Amino acid sequence: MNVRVLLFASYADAAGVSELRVEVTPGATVGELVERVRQRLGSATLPPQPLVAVNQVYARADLRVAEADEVAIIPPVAGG
Amino acid sequence: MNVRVLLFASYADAAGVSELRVEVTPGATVGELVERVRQRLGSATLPPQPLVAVNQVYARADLRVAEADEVAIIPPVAGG
Amino acid sequence: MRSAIVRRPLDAAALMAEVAGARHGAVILFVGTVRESNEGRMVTGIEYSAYDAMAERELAGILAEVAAAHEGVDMVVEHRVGELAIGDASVVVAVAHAHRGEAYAASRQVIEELKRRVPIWKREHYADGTREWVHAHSTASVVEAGT
Amino acid sequence: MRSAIVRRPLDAAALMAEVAGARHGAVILFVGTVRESNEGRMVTGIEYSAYDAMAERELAGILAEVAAAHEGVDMVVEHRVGELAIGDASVVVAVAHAHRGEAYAASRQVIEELKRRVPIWKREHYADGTREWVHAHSTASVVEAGT
Repeated sequence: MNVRVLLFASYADAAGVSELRVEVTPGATVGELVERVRQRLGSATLPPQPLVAVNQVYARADLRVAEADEVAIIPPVAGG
Repeated sequence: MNVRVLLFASYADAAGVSELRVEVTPGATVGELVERVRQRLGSATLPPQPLVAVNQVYARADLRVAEADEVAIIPPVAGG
Repeated sequence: MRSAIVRRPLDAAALMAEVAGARHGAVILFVGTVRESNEGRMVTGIEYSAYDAMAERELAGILAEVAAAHEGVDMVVEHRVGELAIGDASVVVAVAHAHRGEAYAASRQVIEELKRRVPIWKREHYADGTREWVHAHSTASVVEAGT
Repeated sequence: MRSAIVRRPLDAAALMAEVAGARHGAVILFVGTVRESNEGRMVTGIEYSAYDAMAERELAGILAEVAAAHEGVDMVVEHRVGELAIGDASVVVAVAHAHRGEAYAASRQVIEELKRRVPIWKREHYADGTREWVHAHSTASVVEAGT
């Protein structure tokens, strides 16, 4: 399945893109999806276990991703 | 000696005056001055040991008062 | 650093602007306002009075103490006296600091000390036409703050 | 109760007016502003960005949590994104409550939670022409807040 992934701030800068689509096997977890993104963009682009949100809610690495999900890889936040 | 005494808020209301002069012996303490004021105004006017300021600084009952001092009897404060 | 007892409406935004500055990252404004009810009674207004000279002296003392505890803090405090209506601001405390933790702590200390020891009184006016002096604080520990 | 990510200057006085009301005795305004220096470096400006939809969702969640903890509180939060200059307000938290203790606590909880978990980022611009993303917070404990 093909999943939409959003990148922000320092991660988007490092990757040179703010959005990409990644092919993963159906039933893949957040952790597996992140690993595919790191393979695509280079492992220096993202830490091994970045913060991830699925459909705008923070998600654990073992959550299973569906094709229609909006997955976002979230750099350390610095609001305020 | 003759000392100037200020009353405020509920104490001034109860006494019907906001300022009076009280005759006390030289070397009298704050506590003795308060007792003279209560005799003059009626003991229902003031509690036995009200808060007192001498020259705009909170004072203990054993502080000696001088004739030129500005003595104020301070009801429980309620600012804010 | 400035504090005053005033007889006019308070301008919270102006006090905030007074403390803000390029070296500060946090500004906290505390505004105390007249509530429509107190302890179950309908309030129609409040009359504040003060021992002005001593109140300003105590306020200045409080700001000096809080400034000593929080290096680099900027503060302005104004307390209004006279007849206030529901919703009117009775006190504004504006605090600015490089960091928010100190700003919150300083703001809270100023208002708590003000309520504990600054000689200001209020008389509430109730919907039934009566008036009563509000004795919010006991006098127990105030003298220690003096000499 | 209202929160938003906005792309225009913040109007702190307007947000304060939005929460004030006759049943409240205390209004607290927290304003975060851009400082001229950070960790010893001269800052000339800050560029804020956000994952807007999620940031607004997290802000709404924070307000709901804080409201549940402090009955009767009114709150409005706005966070600005885009290019900010020194002294500009990046975030305003306006809180009103009948009592000041709850108002201070709610104000502090909102800003601490905002800083901990709302997906907003900032890149500082320095006097020497360089720019750097500020990584103020570790990611350790945020996931527990989600599902």
